[in-house]
Amino acid sequence: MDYTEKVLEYFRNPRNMGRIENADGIGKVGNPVCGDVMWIYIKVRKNEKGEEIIEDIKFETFGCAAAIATSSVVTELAKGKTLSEAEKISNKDVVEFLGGLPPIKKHCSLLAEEGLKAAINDYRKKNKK
Amino acid sequence: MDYTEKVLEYFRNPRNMGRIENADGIGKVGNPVCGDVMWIYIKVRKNEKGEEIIEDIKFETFGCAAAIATSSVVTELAKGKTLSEAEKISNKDVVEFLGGLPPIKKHCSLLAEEGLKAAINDYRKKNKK
Amino acid sequence: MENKTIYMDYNATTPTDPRVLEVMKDYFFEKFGNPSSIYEIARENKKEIEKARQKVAELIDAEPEEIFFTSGGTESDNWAIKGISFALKNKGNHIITSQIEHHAVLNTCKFLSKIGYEITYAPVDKYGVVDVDFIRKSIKKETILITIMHANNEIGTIQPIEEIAKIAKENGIYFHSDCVQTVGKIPVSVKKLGVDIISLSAHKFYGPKGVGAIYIKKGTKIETFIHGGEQEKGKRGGTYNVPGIIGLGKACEIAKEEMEEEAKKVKYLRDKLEKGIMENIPEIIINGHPENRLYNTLNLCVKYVEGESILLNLDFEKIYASSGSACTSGSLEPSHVLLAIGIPPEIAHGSLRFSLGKYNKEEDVDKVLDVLPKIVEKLRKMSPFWEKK
Amino acid sequence: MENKTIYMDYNATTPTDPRVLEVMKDYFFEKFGNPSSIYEIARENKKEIEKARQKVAELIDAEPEEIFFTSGGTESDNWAIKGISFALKNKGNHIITSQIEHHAVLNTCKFLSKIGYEITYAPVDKYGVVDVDFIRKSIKKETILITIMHANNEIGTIQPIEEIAKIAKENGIYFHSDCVQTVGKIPVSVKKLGVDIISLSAHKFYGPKGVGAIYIKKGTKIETFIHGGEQEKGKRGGTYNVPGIIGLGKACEIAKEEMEEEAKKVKYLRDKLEKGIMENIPEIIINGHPENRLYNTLNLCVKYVEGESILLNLDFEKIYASSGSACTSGSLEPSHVLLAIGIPPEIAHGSLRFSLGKYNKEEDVDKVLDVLPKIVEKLRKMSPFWEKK
Ligand SMILES: Cc1ncc(COP(=O)(O)O)c(C=O)c1O
Ligand SMILES: Cc1ncc(COP(=O)(O)O)c(C=O)c1O
Ligand code: FES
Ligand code: FES
Repeated sequence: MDYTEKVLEYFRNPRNMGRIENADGIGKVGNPVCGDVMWIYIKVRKNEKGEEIIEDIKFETFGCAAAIATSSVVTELAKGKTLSEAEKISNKDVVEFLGGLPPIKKHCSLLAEEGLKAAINDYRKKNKK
Repeated sequence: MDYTEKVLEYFRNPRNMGRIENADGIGKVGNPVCGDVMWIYIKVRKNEKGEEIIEDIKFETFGCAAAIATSSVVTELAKGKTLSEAEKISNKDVVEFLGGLPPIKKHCSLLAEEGLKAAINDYRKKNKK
Repeated sequence: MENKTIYMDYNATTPTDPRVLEVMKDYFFEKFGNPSSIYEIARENKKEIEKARQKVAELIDAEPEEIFFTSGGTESDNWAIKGISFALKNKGNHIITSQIEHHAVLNTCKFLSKIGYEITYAPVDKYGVVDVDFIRKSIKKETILITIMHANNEIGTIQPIEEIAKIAKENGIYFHSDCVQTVGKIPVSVKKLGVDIISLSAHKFYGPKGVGAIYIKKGTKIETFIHGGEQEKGKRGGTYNVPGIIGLGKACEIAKEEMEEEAKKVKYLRDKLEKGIMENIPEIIINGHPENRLYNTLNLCVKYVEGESILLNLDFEKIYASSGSACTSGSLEPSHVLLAIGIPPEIAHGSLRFSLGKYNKEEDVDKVLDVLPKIVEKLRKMSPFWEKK
Repeated sequence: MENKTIYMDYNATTPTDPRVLEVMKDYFFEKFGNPSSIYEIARENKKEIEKARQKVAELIDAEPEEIFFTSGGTESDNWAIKGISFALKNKGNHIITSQIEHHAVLNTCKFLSKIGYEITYAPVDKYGVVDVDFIRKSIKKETILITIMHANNEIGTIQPIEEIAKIAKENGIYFHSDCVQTVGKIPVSVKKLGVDIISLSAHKFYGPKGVGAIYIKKGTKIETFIHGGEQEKGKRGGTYNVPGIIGLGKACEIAKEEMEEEAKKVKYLRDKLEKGIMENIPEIIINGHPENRLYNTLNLCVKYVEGESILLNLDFEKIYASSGSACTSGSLEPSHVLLAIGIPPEIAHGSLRFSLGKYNKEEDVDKVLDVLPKIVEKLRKMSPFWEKK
């Protein structure tokens, strides 16, 4: 496995690791049988323009180094963004940020993208007007 | 190829190498196509008891080191012997004398036995009473 | 080995014993030569090769004529299985093996199944011991080969080879055993085991990589695998790997002399490591047979975390272990061996193998016992499954 | 090499260049490790292996992804031929090769013919050049592979590979070339040659024994030969022979840089030897193509004497040559190559091969020119055919 320095750094010191009690949205993706599970928690508030922004975001991940690093990166990228901006974050953005992933590990970054989207969807479902 | 010291010594310094002009018997065995040809020349005289003995014997050989060494040994063993004694010299005697031959080279010693016998036969045929 | 690193992956490969390298060195340049030639340096090389063959034979209680040199365990396994299959194709097309074999055996069987052979995979119990009764019942008239490994590379479980070999013999079926993990580690006698063919590999017991051997009992009908020149009585082509073969011989000699003592030392360290981990980390599963297990192997599952993450964290501390077999660490599948012994996939993903060897010291174990609990704790904190259970 | 010995059997094997051994040395102990593992020393090993792959690729004008490491030329030949045969068995069962291939190719074909494949052996002319027209005419719809060596190991004749490769391509047939005798000696570009697969072996150009490579053009359908773990993208199992592979890489690097100059020097020595022998010994036949021949190879027949006897006498003078291919010197058959170029068996028995290399000096040639005539004279005196003719 050839991880970039950045992947190793994010794996070693993941940002936004943990849980948000009373989260506004939780995205649970992956499957323990496959060895990859990621839970993304978000806290949402409205800004002065009335847009919904991700005020806080945390993750819990069971998975390989790539899964942990991409979890961390996706939360960093999403933090402070509006929901519609955050929804545009793709796994490609995450991989680019990390300076690449081994081919066999590309799917881990997909998990991160999906986790974030799932959390936003969960929030939207709960807050449907 | 693992030749004994004795084989190498006889190959290096073969005894009785060459031709006898006006030989009493010549044995020609082997086949150039197979890479082995041995010619044995003998000179026969009667001893005081009236027995026919091999007074002189020489060989010419086209073949491997084992063929040359066994040629030399068989001539040494036969020299001075009566024909009936000489006929009893077997390839086993030759191999023993040399301290063994590699398995793949056993047939070279057979050639020596056959060459000597062929020379004696040739002599007998020519001197048939 | 680099200073300060702690290597605990001896089942993957071992460093070449400096005494082995020492005897190999001269054969690269000063004494190089092709042993198949007839001139003097070649003859000397040939003699050294025969001495090495003798040493291999002595280590496994065989005759030198029954030993053929190969490029390693994988080639030996391929040769054994394909060689018998091709030689006996008019007799039958059925092979019995187990679910926990090395990929060298499993993928060879898979290939054969593509070209018309039928393979039966015997299951194992929770300790990884193959179901001997299942093997007995699977035998049919088309069965031409049973192949069961001596000890498993991942969990270390040692199989009842003698018993299976007996069944094979009673039914007139050839028996091959992949002994790559046992030769050089524990006493292996082909006569006592009753096997027809075994595979072994030098780099698993302090010999060089790229060289191994196969034992083929006299009279065994087997097709050549690597066709070529007259080397090895025409049974295995290819210019002799002179330094490698001489190195394998030396490794066998050293193993024969020192195996017993090393075993005691290594077992002590492994046991200490096992005990320490069990006492300091909750929710650990130890895999493999409690007693019939390689004395150097400790395979465990750390629940709620993934193996690679543990390995990488160990790596940061210069501790080198593995998550199972080295050959599959390129893949993402959980270990087929752990699944076969009934570990659920989500737990199998958290597997870790420490395999110790003669250069390990007690401090190494202490260091692992110091850092591993912290690593596990950190990763478990990150895991969605941990606190919630 | 021992002092005072004169080694002229470089086509059989070469000494490992000390610079090659130098880079290998550290990987036995200090930097040992299994490149398939994930930890740091393993990753470093992996990097070195990829560098070596790059060097092999550069030497033969290929892409690194097209290079797979093997245990040598024989394994590569087996893989190429069996791999294509098994992969395309539903397409056809006909293979075209030549009468003068190495036994690694010929015996592989023989094996395949036993299991249902049909082999056509193309003849060669008196120089050992294969009959291209015969190949063209032998093609039928079942033909799946053409395999022709680049240069012959015994007589050195270089084959018109580009031309044959074109024919293969036009007919949608895979083309393999055994380049064991050319890679590292003369420039080999797989692109220019137009081949799909080639075999090469490290020990033929100052690399270590027991390691080689196969070039497989991207997209080629080929079955794995040594089934096992995930190494080499799952295409060749077996723990990486790290020192060996690194040594092969270094040998390629050196060859690329120094080949041209060595070639000039070696050709000068070979030509001097050839001329000297022709002038000083009557009734000699030079075998192989007058121009399209490896610059280091001199194969000749000494009429009326047998080859082994000459070799042994040379050996007494510490001159090491061969009577053809090293692999067959265990056998008593005259060379199949010499028979194929039309040499009568009784003359073929008197064959002698001098193959020179970079450690030969001009004195070596002078010494041979001094002793060989005497040896031949002595043996001819012993021969029943000599004076009588
Ligand atoms: C033309 C040719 N092909 C194949 C081989 C086999 O190579 P190796 O000895 O590396 O297996 C050789 C040399 O032995 C050779 O000369
Ligand atoms: C049980 C077992 N069989 C076969 C092999 C293959 O041996 P090698 O790597 O020498 O090809 C290994 C190790 O990789 C092994 O552990
Ligand atoms: S989480 Fe699946 S391998 Fe990375
Ligand atoms: S004469 Fe036939 S090999 Fe000795």
